[in-house]
Amino acid sequence: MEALRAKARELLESRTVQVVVGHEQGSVPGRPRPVFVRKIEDVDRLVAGEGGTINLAVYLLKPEVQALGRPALVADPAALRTVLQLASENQIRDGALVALALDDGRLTELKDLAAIEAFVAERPAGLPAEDQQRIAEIEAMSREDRWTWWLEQFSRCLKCYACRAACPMCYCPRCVVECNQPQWVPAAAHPRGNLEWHLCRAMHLAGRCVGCGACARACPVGIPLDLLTQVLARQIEADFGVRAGTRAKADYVLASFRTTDKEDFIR
Amino acid sequence: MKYGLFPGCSLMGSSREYGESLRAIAPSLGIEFQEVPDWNCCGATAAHTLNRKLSLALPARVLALAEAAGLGELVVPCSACFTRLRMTQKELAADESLREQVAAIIEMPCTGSVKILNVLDLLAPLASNGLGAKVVRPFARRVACYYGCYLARPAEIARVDRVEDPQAMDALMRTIGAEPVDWAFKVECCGAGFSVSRTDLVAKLSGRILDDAARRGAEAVIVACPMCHSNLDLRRPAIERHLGRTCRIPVIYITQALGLALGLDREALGLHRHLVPAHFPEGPEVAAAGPAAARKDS
Amino acid sequence: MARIGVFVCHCGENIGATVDCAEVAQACGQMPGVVHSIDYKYMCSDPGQNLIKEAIREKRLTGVVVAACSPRMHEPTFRRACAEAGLNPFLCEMTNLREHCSWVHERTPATTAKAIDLVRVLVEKVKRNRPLHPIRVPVTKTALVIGGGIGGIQAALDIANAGHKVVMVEREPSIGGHMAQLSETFPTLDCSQCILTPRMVEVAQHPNITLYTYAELESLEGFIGNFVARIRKKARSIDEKACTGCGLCTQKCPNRKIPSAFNAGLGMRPAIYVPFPQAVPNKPVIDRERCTYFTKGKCRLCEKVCPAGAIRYDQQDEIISVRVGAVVAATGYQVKETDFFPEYGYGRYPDVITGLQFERLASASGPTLGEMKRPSDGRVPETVVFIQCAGSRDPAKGIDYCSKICCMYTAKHAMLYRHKVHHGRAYVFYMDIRAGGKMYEEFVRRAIEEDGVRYIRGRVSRIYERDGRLVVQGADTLLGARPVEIEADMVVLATAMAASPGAEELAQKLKVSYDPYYFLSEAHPKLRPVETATAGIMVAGACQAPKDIPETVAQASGAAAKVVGLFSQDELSREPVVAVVNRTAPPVWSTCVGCFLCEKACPYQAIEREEIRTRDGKLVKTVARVNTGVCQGCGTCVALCRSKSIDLQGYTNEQVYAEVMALA
Amino acid sequence: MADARTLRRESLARWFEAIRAAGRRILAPRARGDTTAFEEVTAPSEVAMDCVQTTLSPKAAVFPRCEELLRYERQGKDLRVTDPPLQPPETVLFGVRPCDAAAMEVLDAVFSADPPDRFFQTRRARTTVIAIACTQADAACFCTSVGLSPGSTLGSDILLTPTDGAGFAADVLTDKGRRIVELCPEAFGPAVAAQERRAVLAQVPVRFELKGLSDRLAALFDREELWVDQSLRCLGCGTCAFVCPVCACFDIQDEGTGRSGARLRCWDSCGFSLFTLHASGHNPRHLQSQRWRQRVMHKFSYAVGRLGRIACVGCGRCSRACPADMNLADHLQALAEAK
Amino acid sequence: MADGFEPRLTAFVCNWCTYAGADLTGTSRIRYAPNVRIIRFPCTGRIDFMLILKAFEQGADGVIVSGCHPGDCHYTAGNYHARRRWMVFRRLLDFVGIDVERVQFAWVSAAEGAKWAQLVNEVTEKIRALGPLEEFRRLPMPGVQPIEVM
Repeated sequence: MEALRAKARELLESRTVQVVVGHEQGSVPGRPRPVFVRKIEDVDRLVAGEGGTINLAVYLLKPEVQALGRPALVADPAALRTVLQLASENQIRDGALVALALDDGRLTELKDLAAIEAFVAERPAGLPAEDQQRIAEIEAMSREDRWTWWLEQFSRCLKCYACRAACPMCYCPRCVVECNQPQWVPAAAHPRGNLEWHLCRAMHLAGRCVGCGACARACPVGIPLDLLTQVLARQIEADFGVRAGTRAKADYVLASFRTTDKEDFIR
Repeated sequence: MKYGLFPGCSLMGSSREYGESLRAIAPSLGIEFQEVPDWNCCGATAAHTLNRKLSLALPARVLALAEAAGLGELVVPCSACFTRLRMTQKELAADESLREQVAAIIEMPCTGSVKILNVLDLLAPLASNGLGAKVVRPFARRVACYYGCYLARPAEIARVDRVEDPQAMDALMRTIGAEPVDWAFKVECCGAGFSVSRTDLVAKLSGRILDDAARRGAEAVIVACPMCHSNLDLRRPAIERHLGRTCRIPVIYITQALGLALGLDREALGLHRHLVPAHFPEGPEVAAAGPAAARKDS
Repeated sequence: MARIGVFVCHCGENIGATVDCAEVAQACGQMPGVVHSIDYKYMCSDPGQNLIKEAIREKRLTGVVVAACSPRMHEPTFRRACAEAGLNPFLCEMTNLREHCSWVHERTPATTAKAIDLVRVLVEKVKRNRPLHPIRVPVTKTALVIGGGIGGIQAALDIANAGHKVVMVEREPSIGGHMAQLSETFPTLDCSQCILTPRMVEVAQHPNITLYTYAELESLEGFIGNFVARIRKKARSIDEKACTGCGLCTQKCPNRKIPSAFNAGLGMRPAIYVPFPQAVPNKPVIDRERCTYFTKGKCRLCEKVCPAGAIRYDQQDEIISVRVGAVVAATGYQVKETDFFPEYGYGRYPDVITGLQFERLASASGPTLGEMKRPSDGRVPETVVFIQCAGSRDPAKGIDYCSKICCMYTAKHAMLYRHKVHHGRAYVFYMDIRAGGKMYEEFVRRAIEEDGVRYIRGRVSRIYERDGRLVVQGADTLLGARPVEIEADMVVLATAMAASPGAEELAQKLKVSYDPYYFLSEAHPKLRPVETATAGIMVAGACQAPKDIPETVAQASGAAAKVVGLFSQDELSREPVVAVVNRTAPPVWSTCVGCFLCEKACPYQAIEREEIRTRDGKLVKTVARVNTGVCQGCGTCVALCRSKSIDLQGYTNEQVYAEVMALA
Repeated sequence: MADARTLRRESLARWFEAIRAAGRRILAPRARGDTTAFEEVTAPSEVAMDCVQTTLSPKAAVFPRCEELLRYERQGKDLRVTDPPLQPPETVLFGVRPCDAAAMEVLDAVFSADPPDRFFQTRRARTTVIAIACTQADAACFCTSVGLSPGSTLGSDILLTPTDGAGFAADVLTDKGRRIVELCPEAFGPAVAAQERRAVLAQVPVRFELKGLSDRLAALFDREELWVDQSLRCLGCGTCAFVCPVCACFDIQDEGTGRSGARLRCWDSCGFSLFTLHASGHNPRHLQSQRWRQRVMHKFSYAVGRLGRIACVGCGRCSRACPADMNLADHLQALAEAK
Repeated sequence: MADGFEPRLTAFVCNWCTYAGADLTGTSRIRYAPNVRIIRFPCTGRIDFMLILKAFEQGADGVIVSGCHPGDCHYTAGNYHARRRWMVFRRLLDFVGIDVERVQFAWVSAAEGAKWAQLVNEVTEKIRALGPLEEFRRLPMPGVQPIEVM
């Protein structure tokens, strides 16, 4: 913690950055919340991010936060992967931020995307074990059971779009759900509207989701949304050998192709 | 280095000297052979002209035995056997059901994982590491390296460096001080199987080969296949009748040439078994230095 | 409110037999928005089309649906009819009741119900059509011709004579290409130089043609009518204006042992050289890799002897940027060298030569001044063997195709040899003689019957050298595959014709597709042989596929005709079915979020980046913009865009959505 | 005076059966995973009695997240519009906390303003609120700061206050409440002294000074940096509005097939970035700070002027559900103390 | 399956290959099941995955998506993009429990009239065996079933 505060003070004093985006003690013990430290004296509010529900990289594209000036982002590996994926989608320029990688206590300052790329490359990639376990449980069900299980989950959705708000990759100013000519996704929270929203969300994150889990943590009614995107992420890596958030310059999986893509269902 | 060895019928019979010279030079080249236990005949030309399954089952059994004995790499000196084994491996790999049928016939699994080498595959790598240093008595002669057909064709089976103008044997001979001549009959047919039924054809074809080698000043023809040797050496009277003049150019195996260069004696190499006498009056013994400076640019 | 007219066609009996057209018309009449719905026997006939025109005028229709045959057949017809009646043609759609319904189903209520469904789909679509107008793209009336061979020359002259500017880029120091290397040409035995040189001079002197030799295309940007070509003019180390072409430097240059590319390696040339006497421009060039000054820093003799002081050792490459409206690729071919053939000695025997080298031997301006002397010892060859299909039609060599011209030039070579060496014997090993052109077969027959060339049908298995002569081993399949052995003094291989070196890089610069042999791909083998799939880029000559001079010239004129056609109007009008990125009011300006994932997906690189700035120049955001000149309207970007910011005119999201909803 | 009675815990089951026998459905807090919501129950055993506060509020019983306002059907060229059948079932909301009960009053005020909302009022009329006083509270609760208390009776038809033993002190407050009690009178016993009640109720500290807050907030309206600081971490989702028992904003949407469809009313939230997007493209509240300010001002300043009451009952759901931990009480405290 | 059940199929086809293939089926007078309704797109790359959900929503029991063979695309790469999109979307449908057999993908060139007829017949029989798409029928559709969600 001390190293983080010292580094934050140093960056702010040297005016390398104008704001340090990190975590501070929240109203509920053990659940820290985002904080935007701009003044030197506020540096001591910074705490470690364990237990936090939000992927801090989501704030990099918010106009209010960008208005604060060049940020230093206290980032766990998931946030770093997010920065790389955002960079590959032309949303972040190189040098637009300083990343303070906080991984099991050790602090590393990463000045540019290349450094972030190297740092991420060393970290173990792929799905955490318990996610794999949960996916396996669902896949073990019969098709009908999977349908009833998911429909029961989706029926609880309020269409509050907390999943969209918490996801750093959902940065479209006018999302497809707000497009009413034509009305691609029904606005109402009835089962059909919820199903089409969650299928559309999963497809829009195919090959882009870095697996930070913020969507599932933000859902007020606890729908396991991250499984939808993780299943696709796993499938895409198996079929196309591509994983989101690994390189600052990468081709979007659905916008590129190999003539040798193998499939077994087209007649 | 330990290799499996499949001698085949010719090394036990008409070309015993090929087997003897191979075993003779092995120790000094750091090679150890282990014969495939209970090996059987590879079927050669006879099998595949009569019955396809038979022509695959015989070599498959040899491969299966080699696998069972844990022989990762199998040396097959006779080029006919070499081609039959490689052809079988290729056909069984390509056809799942065929592999099962053959496995049923030989009552042994045959995954085809064994790496099959002919003598040149075995010796060629040595040319560039260490063979030169071991030469005791350089084979300072002009030689015509004769590959014949099976060592070069069919291309996808033989996988030789250059189909029309192979260089493997030439390089080996250069390493032991010989001077390979540039001639045009390296891969021409010697008459092969017609040795018995149409000896006249063998006389003509082999005659042409020996005649060109002699005209180019070669003092010996180097071969690496029992069939080539028997046609060029055994049928020499018929050849001379066809050419209408004597033709005394000796024909020896690459393994025998290497043996001489390594200082082994003629008997051990089986040189005394040839019909056309293969005498090479010993040149001055040289300390195991590098190959003798070639007399002139070949 | 939409005022749609539905016109159901009986198509004689083709539709009426299994679909109850009256009922369809009646049902469509009930659809909301449909104000006029009739059925008629032949909608595509004149009276049929008049029905539409009158309905448009009387009922002030805002949309027309013609339920008849396939739109691939009569969409243009009905759209033109609507246009004549004052209705924007893109407000007229067709339902395929014939091929997709009446012809493939029985006469049952289900078939008629399907017909009604299909019409409803298009009615819903046409309600949401918007009038579209062809896209106007300005055309720069200058053509770029790449390659100065006979193909490039013909194309350039045709375009220039049509009054348009042409920029020709030739990689070698002189134009003329491979034709300049030929001695005489079949089937008329015209001297190649005599028919080519005037054209070369005409190109050099033509006011409309700007010629850049010893220059290559660096890059090509833009789209049809609006290309920007950057040409790299390599340094000749000569000041072209000062040089008078006297040739003194080429005579004095001490470094003369450089194989001449023009003579296909048979003759030698100095370091400062003019490729051949009739070169256009007739100015020398210094070969910087071999010139002693450039390699060792000494000599500079040419500078001393040059009366005009035109030598410029410090001259640098120059990049010239030029705006062009169309490109003609005429980059020609190369012949495979003899080292490509292991069975013929891996190129070791000097007397085994290629057809092009034989041309140089036979040419008066060649290294032997036209006398038939063999390269090894200069003696006149008594026996010459010509081998056809050396590399062509040989999958083992990776060249499956037939090079088309070898049968003809080999017959010519044999004939020329017989004319020059009367007592000489000429043999030709062939598989099949392909002499399909005008006067071609007669030419080959003349070589056989009058000039006594012995044609042997069989392939040559091997050539080897014995006692100074070449033993050619082959077989004569017409005599029961009897082995044949000929002792020849010289062997000429009719080697395969391949794409010119650098063809792949050029295709990538032009963004034109090419085949596995690096020949440029034409738009359609039968119907669009001189165009490529990339709009505005034509092909002429051997760069597209092996062909002889008459075909090359014909194709060059064809390509020129296409270019002149393109330049005939000031503006290019293109189908308006293109993608468009939406624009909204400030401060949002567009729902596009600038992720540019669409940019990578576009096969035509039609999506560009547009920076939106406030009046004081501050960058607001960077959004996508579609170049309507290049976009071909495939719509891949539209389906990819997550925020639905890009849409395809003619197949907008609203339209396709409405079509699916209409099937409820 | 409401008649006070006692209700033994074990007779609850009989009471439930009587209510259901009378054709009324019972909605009570029910646990689903680690979230709780008001769902239909058949017996008291299914009720999550001990949860401090449900995740989703009982608002849905009277203001569903999605309901049909009208239906239309295509007949040839014209359109037939019909009213959907509006027969919501008689409902008993059991286990409602006093703050949620008070919220019903606020909703009444909102939906009965001119023009009265027929849909809401039909549902509200058929809903009986049986509240249970709070014996425990958590850090998010701040009902005492908005003039309510763990035992307040506002908005309830019956208030059950847990007493020491295994029963409740039941205050039947309205006729609706009396009708439900009369369905099973034997379940109830005579009243008991009032004082034990206060001892059982939860203690909820007052978090901020309510008096004068709405004027103070009006004064702070233009202090932009204040609102920006508070809302930097807000993500702009709709969770706080959708879990709030009082929020009543809705969006109207027409949906259907090519042949028929319906006009639907669905929940909406002032937190969404495009909530105030005009057709012209202008968006008066395009920054998150402006939207946060609107949420606070509406509930604590504008509502006072329009409805004469604070539009917040201090249930704390918004603070609990917020992914970014926007704790409303903390923020109001900060605003109250802002200079 | 319920006898007399006539499956309703929607087909999304590309204009240059499969639409022309269907034309060829017509000109060759090859009969096939009338259950399919063809919707024309310039290229398979233009077909949005949401349209398949919309088709099911509007009562389709099966959807056919067909376009040019890889390498034949008139726009060079539209079908390659489509292929990747369907590999991902099909995995998602399967994970959520929608029967992926109800969405059939195919490459039908302009010369394969017979293949188009055979494809439609086969898919019609397969969907007839699977029966109506119950999953989507039970999802209440405004104007068809009452909508009220607490």
